Amino acid sequence: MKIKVTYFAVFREKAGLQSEEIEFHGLSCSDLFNQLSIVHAFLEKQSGCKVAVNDNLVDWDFKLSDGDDILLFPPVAGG
Amino acid sequence: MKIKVTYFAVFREKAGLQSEEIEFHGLSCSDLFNQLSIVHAFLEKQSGCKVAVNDNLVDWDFKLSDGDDILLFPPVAGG
Amino acid sequence: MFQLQDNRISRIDLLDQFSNPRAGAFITFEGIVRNHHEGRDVAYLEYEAHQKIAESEGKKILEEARESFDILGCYAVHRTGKLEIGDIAVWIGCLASHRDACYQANRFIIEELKTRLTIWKKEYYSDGTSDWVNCKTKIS
Amino acid sequence: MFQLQDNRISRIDLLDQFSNPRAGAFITFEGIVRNHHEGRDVAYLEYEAHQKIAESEGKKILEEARESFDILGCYAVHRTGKLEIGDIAVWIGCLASHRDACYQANRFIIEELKTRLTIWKKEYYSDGTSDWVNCKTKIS
Repeated sequence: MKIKVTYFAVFREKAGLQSEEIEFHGLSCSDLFNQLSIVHAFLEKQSGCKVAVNDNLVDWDFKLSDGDDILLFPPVAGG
Repeated sequence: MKIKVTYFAVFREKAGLQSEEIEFHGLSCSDLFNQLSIVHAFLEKQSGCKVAVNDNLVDWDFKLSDGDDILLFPPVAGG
Repeated sequence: MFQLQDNRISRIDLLDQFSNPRAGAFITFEGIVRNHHEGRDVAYLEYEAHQKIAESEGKKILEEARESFDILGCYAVHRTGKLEIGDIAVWIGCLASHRDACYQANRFIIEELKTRLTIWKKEYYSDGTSDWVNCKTKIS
Repeated sequence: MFQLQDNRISRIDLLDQFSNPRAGAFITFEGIVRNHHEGRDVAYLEYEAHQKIAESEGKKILEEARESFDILGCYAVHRTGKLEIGDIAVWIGCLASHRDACYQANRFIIEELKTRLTIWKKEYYSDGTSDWVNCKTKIS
């Protein structure tokens, strides 16, 4: 499937880009996170990060579909 | 001994006076409290009240001397 | 700094007391005159104080807060006299590098002020009666 | 009410939001930009946010506070963009009849905001380096 991934904060800086369209052969957001961590050398643990699909926060086992718009969030630091 | 007692808040209202000079034959502030509770029908427990002698807060077992200036405080309610 | 005052407490003026480049947290508590107490409608209230001892206890409480918690500063003001519904009865501000000490110090100060200041509160109810709060005697 | 804003947070304007004759306690928390973090001198910082999700999470947190604690109201504002030392990064105000619920709700809101808002903080140090806080990567 073809999906779009947008990066934030340290992920954007490490990936060296704001967003990209990629061909994805896994199932879940967790699979996507593992794949992108290798490609872009992210060191962050998945458990500390968040993911949104089509503007809604979802769990890591959420199943992706063709055309999904994914937001990849590194550990947050509000306040 | 002769001492002066000044009353505050509900004690002043119950005693019907702001202060009085009295002849005291006891020893401690505790003795004084018991005596005045009977005279003025104070119902307050000693443990919830405070006493000052010559403008310093003291414990109830503080020994009084002739000429002391006693302030008798009912339970406080700041805040 | 601790202070008793007979005139209205202005939070705006108090906020100006606080500024420190090391500060990461600033917490204020305001005790406000409510229109109800234990099911009764409160019209207004009056605080009576023994000023000298209340001020000395207030200063001690703030010193204890600075010794017990890792804060950069603290300040408290208590009203006396007649207060209307919505008036600020007590204002406490604490400044610290980190929020945990700041919350703890702020809470410590209000709990201590409530039990140690020589201040008494008389509530006047909308039915015309009045009562010394925390005293078991009702005065009509 | 929760709000993200790019311009300076004015505590004075925020205080006007709160008024209720049933209120006996009003507590504000301000998270302030410190000049130090883990031993390093901070010159300024920048908050990046995913605004839509941060606002939706912020609203949820305030709703949870109102459901969990006996409060009359709560309000929070978080800054985005570039902040100087001493600037207010986050402001939380809670109003309640009694102080215990008020302290608890205030503390709940800041703890939740810190872990749930899609906001990232980049600190710029006086030695010219910078760092995403809470991320283990240092960017010079």
